[in-house]
Amino acid sequence: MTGISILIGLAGIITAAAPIVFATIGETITERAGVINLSVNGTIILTAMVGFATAVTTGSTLLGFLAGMLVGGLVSLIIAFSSITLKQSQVAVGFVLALLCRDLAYFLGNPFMGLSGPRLSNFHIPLLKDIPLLGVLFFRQDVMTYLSILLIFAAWIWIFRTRPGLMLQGIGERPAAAFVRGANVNLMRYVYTVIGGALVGLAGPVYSLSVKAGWKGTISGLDGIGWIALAITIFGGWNPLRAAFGAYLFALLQWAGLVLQPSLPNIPSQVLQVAPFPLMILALLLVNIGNTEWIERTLAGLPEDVRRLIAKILRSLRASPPASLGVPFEQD
Amino acid sequence: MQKLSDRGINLLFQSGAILLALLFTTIVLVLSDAPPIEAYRNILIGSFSSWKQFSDVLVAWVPLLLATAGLLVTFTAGLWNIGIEGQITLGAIFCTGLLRLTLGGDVPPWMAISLSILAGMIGGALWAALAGVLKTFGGVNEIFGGLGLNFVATALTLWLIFGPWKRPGIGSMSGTEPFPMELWLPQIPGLRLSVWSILIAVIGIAIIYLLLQGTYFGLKLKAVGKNMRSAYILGIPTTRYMMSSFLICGLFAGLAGSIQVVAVYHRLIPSISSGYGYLGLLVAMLVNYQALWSIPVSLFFAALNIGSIQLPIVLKLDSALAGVLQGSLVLFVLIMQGARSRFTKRLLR
Amino acid sequence: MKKSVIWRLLSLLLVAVFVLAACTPAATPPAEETQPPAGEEPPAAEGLKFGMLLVGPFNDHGWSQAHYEAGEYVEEKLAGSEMVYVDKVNPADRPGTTPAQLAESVVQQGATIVIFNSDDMKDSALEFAQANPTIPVIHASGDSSWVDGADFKNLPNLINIMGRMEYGKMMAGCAAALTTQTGNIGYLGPLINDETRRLAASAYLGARYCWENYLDKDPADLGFKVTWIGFWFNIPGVTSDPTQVADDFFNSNFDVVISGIDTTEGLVEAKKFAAEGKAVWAIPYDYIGSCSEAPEVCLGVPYFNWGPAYLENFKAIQEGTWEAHWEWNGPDWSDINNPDTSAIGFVKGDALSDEASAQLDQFISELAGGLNLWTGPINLQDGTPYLADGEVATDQQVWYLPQLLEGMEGQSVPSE
Amino acid sequence: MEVSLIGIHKYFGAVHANEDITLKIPSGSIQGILGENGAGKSTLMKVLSGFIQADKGEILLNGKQVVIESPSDAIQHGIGMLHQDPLDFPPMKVIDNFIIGSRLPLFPKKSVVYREITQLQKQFDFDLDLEAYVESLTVGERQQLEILRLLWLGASVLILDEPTTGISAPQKNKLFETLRLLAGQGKTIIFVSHKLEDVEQLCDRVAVLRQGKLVGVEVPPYNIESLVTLMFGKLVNLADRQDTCTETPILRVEDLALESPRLRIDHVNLEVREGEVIGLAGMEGSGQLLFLQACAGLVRPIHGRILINNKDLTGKRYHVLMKEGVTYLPASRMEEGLVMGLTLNEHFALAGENQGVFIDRQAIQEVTSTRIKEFNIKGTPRSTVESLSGGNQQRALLALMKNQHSLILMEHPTRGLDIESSIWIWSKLKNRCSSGSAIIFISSDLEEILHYSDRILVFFAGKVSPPIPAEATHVDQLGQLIGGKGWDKLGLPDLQL
Repeated sequence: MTGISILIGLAGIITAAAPIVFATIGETITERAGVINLSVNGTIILTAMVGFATAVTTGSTLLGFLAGMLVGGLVSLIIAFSSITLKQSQVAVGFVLALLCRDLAYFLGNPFMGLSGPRLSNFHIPLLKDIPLLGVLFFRQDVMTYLSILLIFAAWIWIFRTRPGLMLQGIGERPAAAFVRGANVNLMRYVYTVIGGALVGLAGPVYSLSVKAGWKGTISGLDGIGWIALAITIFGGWNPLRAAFGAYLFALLQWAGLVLQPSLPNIPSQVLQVAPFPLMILALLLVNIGNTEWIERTLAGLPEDVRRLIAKILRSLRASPPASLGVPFEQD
Repeated sequence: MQKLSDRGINLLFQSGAILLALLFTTIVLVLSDAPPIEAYRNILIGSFSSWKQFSDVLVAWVPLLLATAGLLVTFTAGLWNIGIEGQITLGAIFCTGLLRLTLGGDVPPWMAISLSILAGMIGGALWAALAGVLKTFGGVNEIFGGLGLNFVATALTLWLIFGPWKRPGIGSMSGTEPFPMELWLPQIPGLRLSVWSILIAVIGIAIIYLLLQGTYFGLKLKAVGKNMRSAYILGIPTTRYMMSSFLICGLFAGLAGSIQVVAVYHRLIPSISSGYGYLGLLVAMLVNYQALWSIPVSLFFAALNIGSIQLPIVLKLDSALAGVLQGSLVLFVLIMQGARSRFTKRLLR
Repeated sequence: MKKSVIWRLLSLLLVAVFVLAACTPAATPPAEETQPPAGEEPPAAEGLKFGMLLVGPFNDHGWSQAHYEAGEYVEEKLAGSEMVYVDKVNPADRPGTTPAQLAESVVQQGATIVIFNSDDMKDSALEFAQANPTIPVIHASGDSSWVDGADFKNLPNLINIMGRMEYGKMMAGCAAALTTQTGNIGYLGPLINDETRRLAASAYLGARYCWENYLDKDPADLGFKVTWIGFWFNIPGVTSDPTQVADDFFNSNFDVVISGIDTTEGLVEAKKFAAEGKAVWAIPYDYIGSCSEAPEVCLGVPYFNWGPAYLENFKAIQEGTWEAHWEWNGPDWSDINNPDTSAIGFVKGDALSDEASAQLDQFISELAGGLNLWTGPINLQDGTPYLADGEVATDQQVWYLPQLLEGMEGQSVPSE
Repeated sequence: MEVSLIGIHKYFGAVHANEDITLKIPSGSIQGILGENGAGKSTLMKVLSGFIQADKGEILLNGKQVVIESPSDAIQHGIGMLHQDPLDFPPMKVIDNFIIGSRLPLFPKKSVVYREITQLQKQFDFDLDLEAYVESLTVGERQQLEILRLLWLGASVLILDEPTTGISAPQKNKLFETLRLLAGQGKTIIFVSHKLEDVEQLCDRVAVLRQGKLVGVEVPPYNIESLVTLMFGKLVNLADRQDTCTETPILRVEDLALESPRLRIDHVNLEVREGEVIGLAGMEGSGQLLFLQACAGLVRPIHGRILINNKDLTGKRYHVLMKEGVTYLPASRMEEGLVMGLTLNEHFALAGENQGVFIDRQAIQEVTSTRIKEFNIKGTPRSTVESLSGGNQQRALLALMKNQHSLILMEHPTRGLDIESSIWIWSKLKNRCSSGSAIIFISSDLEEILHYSDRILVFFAGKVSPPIPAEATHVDQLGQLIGGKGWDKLGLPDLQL
C-alpha cells in the first residue's frame, strides 16, 4: 500500500467511526448524569430507518437527521420516565427497548427497503483540505463527520470546563450534594438522558444517510453496532476523548482486518473481525481489576516495592463510573 | 379488605399493561395499513389451530424455557446474564463437536446423544464461567463481558462452519453436515417434536423451581442478589455463589443449545441460539422471576414466534410484529409496575 | 404469594383477549378445515398454488427479490396460479423455525409445489422432499439432483435449478476490464465456497479475455483482487463491513468493483466517490433492477431470471410429465435479456461507454458463438495446472472449483 | 438575619416528626438545637434549609414571610446548611466544588474564584488547597470547605448539623472559634447537636426538642441536669461497670502492619482475653476501621500475624475466621448487615447452623420466634427487615449472632439509637462477655468507650496507641489523643523500637 492510500484509509476510519462517536458521546453524557440507556442497539436501527424514510419522503437529509434525533430522544424519554419517575430498573427497560425498537424498525421499515435515497455528500473545507496529511485525513469529509469531531471536543469542554458540566458530573456522582447546590436532579437527568438519546438517535441516520447509505431491513448491517457502542462507552471511562479513541480504535481494527486479509491467508476473516471484542474485554478487565477485592488481598501479600509498583499501574488504568450510575435519586 | 383492594389495584394495572401493549401493537398495525384483528387471529391460528402447529410451538418452547430457567438463577443472584446467547451457542458447539467425534465409531446412539447433551451443558457452563470470572475476579460488568463473549461465540460458530467443520466441498450458511437420523433425539412420528426434549424442559424448570424455592442454596443466592456485602458478612461465600449461578445458568443455556442441535436443527448452524437468550431475558422479567410462571409465559412467547409466520404468508406482513408485541408487553408491564407503586404511595399519603 | 394470584388472573386475561381476537370474525371458519393435511393429494383445482421460501426479505433488491418477481412472472403467465411466500427464511430472522417447517406452513395454505430459494436450505429441502414425496420440490442452487454431481441424492420429487451465472460474471468482468482506467478490478466476495470461487474466477476470466483481446493489453498488468467479507451481507462485529471494503478498493486505485454479495454497498459507495469527481464504477449482482440505486456509476448487472424455468417446471408438473432432473440453465444466446427464455442476463448500465458497450456486445456474441473461457491453459492460484492447454473444463470442474485462479489476488480457501 | 419559625408541622406517613414548633432566633447569635436522635432536629433544619417542605407553618426572615422550596431557594435567602456528612463531591477538586452551584458564568474564570476564596480563607485562617481532591481531605477540612462555600455564596444564616462528629479536638476548637467570629459579624448560627458539652461551650441559647416537640429553651449558665431531663424526659443513668475479663487469650495481634490507599498502620500489638472489651477510639478514618477489618479477615495485613485461639490465621479470609468464632457487625445495617427484601425468617435461616439442602421452614419459624422474643424485636417472623425501625434492625442484627462466638467485632454498636436502647444492647453484649466472648468495638462516643471498655486503643492518622486501661484515662485525655496531642507522654510503640 502506498502512503496516500493508507492515509485515505485512515480518513475512512474517521468517517466510519462517526456514528459510533455520536452514539458513545450521547451515551457518555447520559451515563454521566447517572442514567444507563441500554436501548442503543435498537435506537440506532430504528432511527436509521426513520431517518432514511424521512429523507426519502421529503428529499431532505436534514429532516432525516432531525427525525432520527427526535425518535432517539423519544425512546430515551421512555427510559427516563420509567426509571426516574417510575423507579423501574433502567437496565430492564433499556434492554426491552433495545429489542422492541429493532423489531419496530423492521416492521415499519418494510416499504422503504432498498429504495434509492438521498445521501450526504462530502464537503471539502477550502484551504484546510490542502494541508499536507491533515487535509486528507480530516478536511475532506462530510458534514456529519465534521460534527462528530466537533462533538467530541464540545462534549469534553462541556463536561470538564463549564459550570453546568461540572454540575452534570455532580449529579451522576452524588445527586444529594447536587440537589443541595440548587440542581433539580431529576429534571437534569431527564434533560441529559434525552440529549444523550437524541445523539444516539443521530447515529442511525448517519448510517442510513451517509456511512452505510440506504435501508435494507435485517440485512442493513446495523444489528450489533449499538452493543458495540455501549461497550466503547464503558471502555471510554465516561470521558468523551477516551470514548472517541475507543470508537476510532474499533474502526481501525475493522479496517485492519480487511487490509490484512490477503497477507494473512491462514487466518479466517471472522477472527480478525472479532478481534476488537476480546481486546475490549481485556481493556475492561484492566480498568476494573484494580477495584476488586482479591487484587487488594493479593497485593497485600507481596513485597513492598512490587506492591507499590503494581498498585500504581492499576491506579493509572482505573476508571470509575459515576458513583450514582443507575441509582435513582429520591429527595426524601 | 386492604389486601383485597390491593390485589384489585394490582390486577387493574397489570391488565392495563396488557391492553396498552395490544393497543400499541394495534396502532403499529394500523400505521402500516394492516388489519389488526386479522393479524392477531392469524397468529393464533398459526400456533394453535392444529396439533401439528402446536407441536412446532412446543419445539420452540423447550429451548426458550430452558434458557429462561437458567436466567432465573442468575437474576436471583442479581446478575444480568446477557451473555446467555453465547452460552447457548457454545452449548451447541460442544454438542456438535462431541457428536462429530462419535461419527463412524461404535458408540451406541443413545449414548452418543446423552454424551453430546452433557458436553453441550459443559460448553455452556464454561462460557458462562468465563463471564463469571470476568465479573467476580476482573470486576467486568457481566452485561459488557457477556456481550463481548456473544460476539466471540458467533464468530467461533462461523469459523467452525466455514473452516474446520465445513461440509465436504462447500462452506455455507446452511451449517455443518447434518447428523444421521440415529443421532437425532427420537421424535414423535410425523412431528418435529421430541417427547424427550419436553421431558428435559419440564424436569429442568422443576429443578430450578425447587432450587430457588426450597433450598438453602436458593435462599443464599437470593441474599447475594439482594445485597452482596450483607450476604458476605452473614457468612455466605458470595464469589462462589455468583460463580455457581453463572455455571448453573450456563448448564441450562448449554442444554438449550444442545436441544437445538440434537432435536431441532441436527447440525450446527450460524444463528443456532435463535435469539432465545434475549427472549428468555424478556420472559424472566415478565414473570417477575417466578419459576412456575415462566412455563405459560414462555409458551405464549413461543406461540407468538411460531404463529407470526402466518403474517407474511396470509397478510404479506413482516413477522417482526411478534417481537413488537413481546417487547411492548414487557415494557408496559414494567411501566405499569412503576405506575402502580407510585399510585399506592400517593394513596398512603 | 400475592404476586402469583395476580399472574394467574393476568394470564387468564391474556388468553381471553387472544381468544376474543381469534373469535371475532366468526364467519370465517378456521383455516385448517378447508385445507387438506400435508402429504395428501391436493384437490383438483384449475389453478395452481406454489409456495416460495425466500432466504432474505422479498424486497431486498437482490437474490430474493429476483425469485419473488419470478413468482409474479409465473402468476402472470400461468392462468390461475398463485404464489404463497415466506420471506426471511433463516434462523437469525425466524428463530426456532426450520425451512422444512415453513414449507409445511405454505403447504397448509394450499401450495402444491414448494420452492426453496437458497443453498442454505439444502438440508431442509431434502428433509421436506423426503417427508412429502407427493409434493414437487424445487431447490434453487444446489447439486443434490445432479446425477454426475459429487453429492447426488436420489429423490424423485426434488430438482435443483441454477443459472449459469458464470456467463453473467464473465460479462461483468469484461465490462469492468473495458472500463477500468487503473487496470485494477476489485471483487467484493461473500464467503468462500465452490460457488463463490467459480463466480469470482469467471469474472476474472471475462475480464482477462477482454483486456487481452479488445484492449490489447498484457494480462500481467490487470489487477484483480477478491476481498471476502465472510457472509452474504454485513453483520457488525462478525463480518467485514462491505462499505469499508468498497471504499478501500476505491481508495487504493481500484476503480471498478464487482459485487458478489447480496447487498449493494459496492454500487452505493461508487456513487459517493463519483459524486466527489472520482472516476469509479460498480457492478451489482442478482437482480435485474439493481442498477436503480445508482445508475450513473453502474456498468450493468448480471442477473438471474428464474421465471422461465419455474414456468416450464410448473407446466410439466401440471401435465404430469415432470420428473427429477438437474438444471443448470444458460442464457438464451439469441437474446440474453429475453424475459421468457433466458435464465440469466446482463443489462448494461448507464455508465458503460458506447465503445465498451460495443465491445461487450462483441464479447457476448463471441460467447454465443461458442467461445469457452473455461479452456486451458488455466492454473490455480498456487500455480498448480488445472486445465492443460486446450482442455475444456467439464461442468464438474467448473462447479467444484477448488481455488481461485492464477492472476487473482485474494484468499482462495477458508483456512482449515 | 433574624429567623422565626412559626407553628411548624411535618409528618412522615403516620409519624409526626415536627409538632407545632415555634422558635425565634435573633441575628448575630449562636442558637443550639439539642435533642436525642429522632427528636426532630434534623427534620426542622431540613425544613428551614429547603430540603423538605413543612406541612404547616411559616418561616419569617427578618420578619418577612418567605417560602423556601429548595436548598437553592434557601441559599438565595441567605440560609446555608452544613450537613453532618459533608455533601460534597469526593472525586472532584476543591475548586470545582466551589464552582458547582455558584452563579458564575458558563465558562467560570478560575482565577477569580481563587482570589475570592483565598481572601475568605485568610479571614478565618483556613488553609485549603484548592487543587486538591476532596477525597483526600479530612472531615474537618471538608467542613471548612462547606463553610467557606456557603459564606462565599452569601449565606447569613448557617445551620450546622452535628458538626463535631468525627473531627479532632483542635479541629473542633478551630470550628467553634470560627463560628463565634461569624456570629460576631452578625451572622446567625444554628448549631444542632446531641452533645451537651458542645452546646454548653458554644451556644448563646439552646432549644431542646423531644419527640417532635419543642420542650424548652434555656440560656446560660446551663443547668446540665435540667437539660438532660428536657432531652430524655427523665434522668438516665448508665449501668455500673462490669468486669468480666479473664486470663484466657482469644486474639493475639503481633507486629501488625496494614495499608489502605490513604493510610498505613505499623507495629500494632494486642492481646485480647476472654470476656474483655476493647474500645477503638479515633476520629473517623484514622485507621481503627482498617484494624477492625483486619481482625475480621476482611483486609489482609502486609506484615505481622493474627492468631485466634492460638491458631495463626494471618491472611485468611473472613469466612475462615468465622469458623473460628469471629463475627463482624458493621455500622451500616442495611448496607452490610441485613439484606433488604428478605424476611426475619429468611435471615435466621441464613444465619442458622446445621443447614442441609432443603429448608425446614417449620424449624426456622420456631427459631425466629424465640429470637424475636429474646431480643425484644418489634416485628413478626415474616416482616422484611426494611419494615423494622432502626433500633429493631440493630437488635435483629445482634440476634443473628451465633451463640458460641469467641470474638465479636463491632462498628458503632449504638449509633443512631436512643439511650435506653443502647443500654439494653450493651447489657446483652456484656452477657456475652460473661459467657466468654471478647468484644472489640469502634465508637465515636468517648463516653461509651470509657464506660464499656476494659482497655482502649487510640488511633490518630495511622498512629496507634498501646492499650490504655479504661480506668487510667478520662475523656479529656482521650479527646486530646484523638486530636493528635499528648502522644509523647504515652511511650509510643515506634518510639520504643
